[in-house]
Amino acid sequence: MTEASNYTASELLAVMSARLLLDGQIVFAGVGIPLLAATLAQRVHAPSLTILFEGGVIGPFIVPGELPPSTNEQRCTRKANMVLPITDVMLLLQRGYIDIGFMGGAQIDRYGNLNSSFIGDPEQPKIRLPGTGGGNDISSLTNMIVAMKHEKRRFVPKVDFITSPGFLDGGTSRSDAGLVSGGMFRVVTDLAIMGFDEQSKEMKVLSLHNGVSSEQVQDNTGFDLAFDDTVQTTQPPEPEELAVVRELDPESLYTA
Amino acid sequence: MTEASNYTASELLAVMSARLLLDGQIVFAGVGIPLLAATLAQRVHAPSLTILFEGGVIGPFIVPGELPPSTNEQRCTRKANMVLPITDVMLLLQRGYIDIGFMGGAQIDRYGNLNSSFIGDPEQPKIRLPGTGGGNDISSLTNMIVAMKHEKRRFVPKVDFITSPGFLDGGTSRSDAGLVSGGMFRVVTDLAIMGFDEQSKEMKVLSLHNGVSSEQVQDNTGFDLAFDDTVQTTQPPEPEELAVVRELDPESLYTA
Amino acid sequence: MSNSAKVKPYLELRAETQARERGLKEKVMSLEEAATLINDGDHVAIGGCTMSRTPMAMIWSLIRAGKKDLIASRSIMSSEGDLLFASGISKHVITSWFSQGIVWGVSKVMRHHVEGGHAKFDEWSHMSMGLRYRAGAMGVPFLPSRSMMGSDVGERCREETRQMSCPFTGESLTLLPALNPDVAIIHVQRADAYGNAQIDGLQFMDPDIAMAANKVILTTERIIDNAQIRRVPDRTRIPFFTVDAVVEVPFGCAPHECYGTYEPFFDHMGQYAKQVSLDPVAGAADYLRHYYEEPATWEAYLERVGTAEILDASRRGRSVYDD
Amino acid sequence: MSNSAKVKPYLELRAETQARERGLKEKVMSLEEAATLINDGDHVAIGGCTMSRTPMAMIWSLIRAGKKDLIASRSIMSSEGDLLFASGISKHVITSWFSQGIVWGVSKVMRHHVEGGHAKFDEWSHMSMGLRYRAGAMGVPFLPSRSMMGSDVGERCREETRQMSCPFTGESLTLLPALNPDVAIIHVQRADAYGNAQIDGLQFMDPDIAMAANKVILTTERIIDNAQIRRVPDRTRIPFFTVDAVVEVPFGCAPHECYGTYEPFFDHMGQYAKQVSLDPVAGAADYLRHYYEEPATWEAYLERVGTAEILDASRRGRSVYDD
Repeated sequence: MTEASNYTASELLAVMSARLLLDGQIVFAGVGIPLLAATLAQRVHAPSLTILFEGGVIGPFIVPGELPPSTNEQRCTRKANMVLPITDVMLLLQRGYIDIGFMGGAQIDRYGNLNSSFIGDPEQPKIRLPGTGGGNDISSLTNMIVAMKHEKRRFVPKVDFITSPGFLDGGTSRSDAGLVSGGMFRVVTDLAIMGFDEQSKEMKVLSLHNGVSSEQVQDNTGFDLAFDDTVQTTQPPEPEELAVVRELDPESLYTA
Repeated sequence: MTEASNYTASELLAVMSARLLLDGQIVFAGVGIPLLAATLAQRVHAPSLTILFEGGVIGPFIVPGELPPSTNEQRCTRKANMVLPITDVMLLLQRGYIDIGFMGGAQIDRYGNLNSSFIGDPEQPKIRLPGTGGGNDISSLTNMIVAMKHEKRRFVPKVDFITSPGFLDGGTSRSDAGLVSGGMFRVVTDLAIMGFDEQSKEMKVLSLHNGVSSEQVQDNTGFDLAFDDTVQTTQPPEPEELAVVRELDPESLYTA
Repeated sequence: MSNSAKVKPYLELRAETQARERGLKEKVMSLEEAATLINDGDHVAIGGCTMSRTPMAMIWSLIRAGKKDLIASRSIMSSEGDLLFASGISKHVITSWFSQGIVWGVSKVMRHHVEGGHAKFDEWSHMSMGLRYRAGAMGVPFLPSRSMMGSDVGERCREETRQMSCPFTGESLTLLPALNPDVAIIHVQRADAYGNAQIDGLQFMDPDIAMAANKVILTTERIIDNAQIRRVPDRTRIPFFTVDAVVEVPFGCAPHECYGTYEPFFDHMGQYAKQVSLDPVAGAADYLRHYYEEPATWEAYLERVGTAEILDASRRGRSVYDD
Repeated sequence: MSNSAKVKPYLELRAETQARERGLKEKVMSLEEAATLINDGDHVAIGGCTMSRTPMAMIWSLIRAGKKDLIASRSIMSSEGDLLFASGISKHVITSWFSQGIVWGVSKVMRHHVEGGHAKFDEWSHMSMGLRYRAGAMGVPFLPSRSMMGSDVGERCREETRQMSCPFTGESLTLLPALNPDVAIIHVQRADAYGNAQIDGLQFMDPDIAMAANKVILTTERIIDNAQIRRVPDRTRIPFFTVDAVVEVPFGCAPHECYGTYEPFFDHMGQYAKQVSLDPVAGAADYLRHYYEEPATWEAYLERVGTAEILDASRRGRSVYDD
């Protein structure tokens, strides 16, 4: 927990992301913050929001305290409306049924490209990361929300490797490459909420969390950030929101 | 029934076709004679033969007296090993799991092409027939046995319309058209059993049923038939074989 | 109006899908209300195959509503195809096989309409129909196939297909264009109020059709509680967010069959075949009048079909669960 | 030896399939016998995903048998991937994600082998893995897709994929080459002696993998009578004729989970992660010695894993059926 607040950075991430989700949407969610946020949204303001998991699950019910260790185990299926093969749940993205893809990120750049494959030269990597999983598909085929910690080493001018495409080199380069729909919608961090410029597709700050300054955000970012003409200030987490997050993750597996 | 025998032409067809099926084979069967023949083969000499139906059925058990009206109703599924979507059962043909496709025929030509679409000019048809169903797929993707009545109007030099490809124009024309595997294997009629010349792909008589002459077969065929160098004579149906056919189809729905 | 021969551009397909209501909402309505979801000129894909799980009550409702210029597609058409032509609601079908059933011979109604040039019957191979719906379900413009080459079936569809030399193997392939129907009408054994459907036994092409279409109308033998669906989520075959209407219609396939519930009403089917064989025009008109126009409800329709037939079909239908 | 980067020519694929025994025959055998069906250099596709329905007993048996140069593919690799590398039976995996699980961070064993150049990790997107197996299952050389474009994931696989402008719509598509593994190893809840398998809950890519492969080894929690299969044929997910071996192995996924039967053995997994984090070479070698080399049977392996863990994982596993 930060000194000035009664919540952790991860709890803040979960709450702020949850508020971006709308009732009736279908959300393809990763485990961790995305799942917590989607479940929080269902409980607070979006009762008919539907969660999908990569392992092949449509509309499950998450049992508090029994969060799944990945999107591919039986805990993901509790009271689901449907389970189906992995390939078929991924194809729902391609068919266009999904509103939002929602994941965490290890490294992101100015154009919203994500790297979860290599740190350093991919041919002689300093670190071989686990890879794309469904990330490449989700970010190729729908609108994305990414929730991650705001650190300079994570917000880089250009990612070492584009695992999950954002807007590639900006402008029309994403659709030129064949990715005609979807794209990065929001990046939610413990400091701010970012969107992307409609033309240049560069990341820009839309709102700052309570008590966070523009300078603080820029200092934690490895490239020059644009700021929206009317940067808002987000409302801090409500007690009700924090209570739901803590009920879901009582051992703070994902929110420590 | 013919005067000289104690069985009908259709019963003869069923028995003669059944004998062509080998133990362990997987047979994609139509209803009617093909199904009767495949079930007969299972009971007599091919206990591990597997029947597949186009409606999406693997390895069913046919209840005597409850023959299915098409390959697509629940009667096809009795005690089946698996039921699956139509597209997926058809794809088994493409994947190469099937040994034999086995159907009836309305009109066939010298190269084993079948017509079940149009009689007369397809643009101004005298008769619009029901069409291909899976016939085009089955005959494109596996080895075929066709069981049909031997009549001049059915054995024509060139079919009005190729619904189910045999060897097209003979020679290498089938594989030239992209159909690199499968092809017509045997045509079984109430008079004879025909195969196809290895080079020219023309139909040729391999064996005559008991009491049938070469002339009789030629007279009932609308084109000049080739005869194998060593034309055999088939053994007439055994009482055991006829008994099974009659148990399966006690009302002679398909064997009258 | 739909152009069934044209593959829908991806951005258009997505825009239509994104515009749909996809939240977990109840959508139970009557046959009459469901019929209003279908527009004249729509491409309507029909679930089931031949005489099995045909959404006959929904077709009954569409004929009564006097729809016009529907393009109807199905894996295999049986007597419901006759009625589409005879009622005039469709003059264009896309299917792989069209006749009531092998035992009744070639459909005289189909022959009358097609041979007379009154209606169009586009013939595709059965696997090709399936792959076209599947391409539509997957959100790709085509699927490759090794069938429908060399034959005249392929030739007649040549304008709508493409031939390709495989860039990996050099092999010849047919590319089958995606079908994304405007509406799918599908009958199932059980569904909840949101549209989660369980289909017992033969699935035919229904899950793909539901996923490919831009609207889905489900008719169902029974509406069950969502909690029942959630107990066995691996038995759900159609997810709620593809579905726009759920209509409870017991015996909604009569006189066709519904797997595990009733077999075809063979006597009724035989009488129908006889009637239209004698005169495909007057016979079909008479049938439509007696069974489709005069009864005011599906229950009244079933009353005319008769209790004896219902009981007999039910007894046979349940036999699939005999051991 | 297999070349996983090459699409198998159709005639070769068919000839291999046609040469297989496909009749309804019993094929029950031991883990040791099943291991003899796999040749050095084979491409082995592994069923399940991450920590779920991993055919761990079969992998145990392959490591004990000292296989060489296997190419291993899977939707997502977890700790079984570590063991393939650490034991040396495979130096080449094809998958979309490779680490024990998010909660344990990046696999130190994978990092050691890949960063050190000792082994190869080909990365494809998750949907692409699925479509590659599905193409193999369908008997086509590729499937088209709208993913893996623009990104570096796509670029790295560019030699193995093809780009295409759709002949119907002009849209850009990626063509994903079919994967037809030499062998698939799959664990299921129930199968009969012929190889008809029922899979409860999450199917992952297993039905496609089974259909795509040239041999299938099934391990199963229980062997059931064929009559049980025939009572509910719509629950069969893998048909007998694709299957070459059926091995009954209770707890055959331990320490991973088997849907509805047991959850992951979390304590064991945590201890493993800790051990290999400290030293990915010695830690893994020690683990292999203790759990893979010394126990002579799978039962002896389970004994070392421990009763307390088995009971705990079972209790949690059955909870999926709580209402």
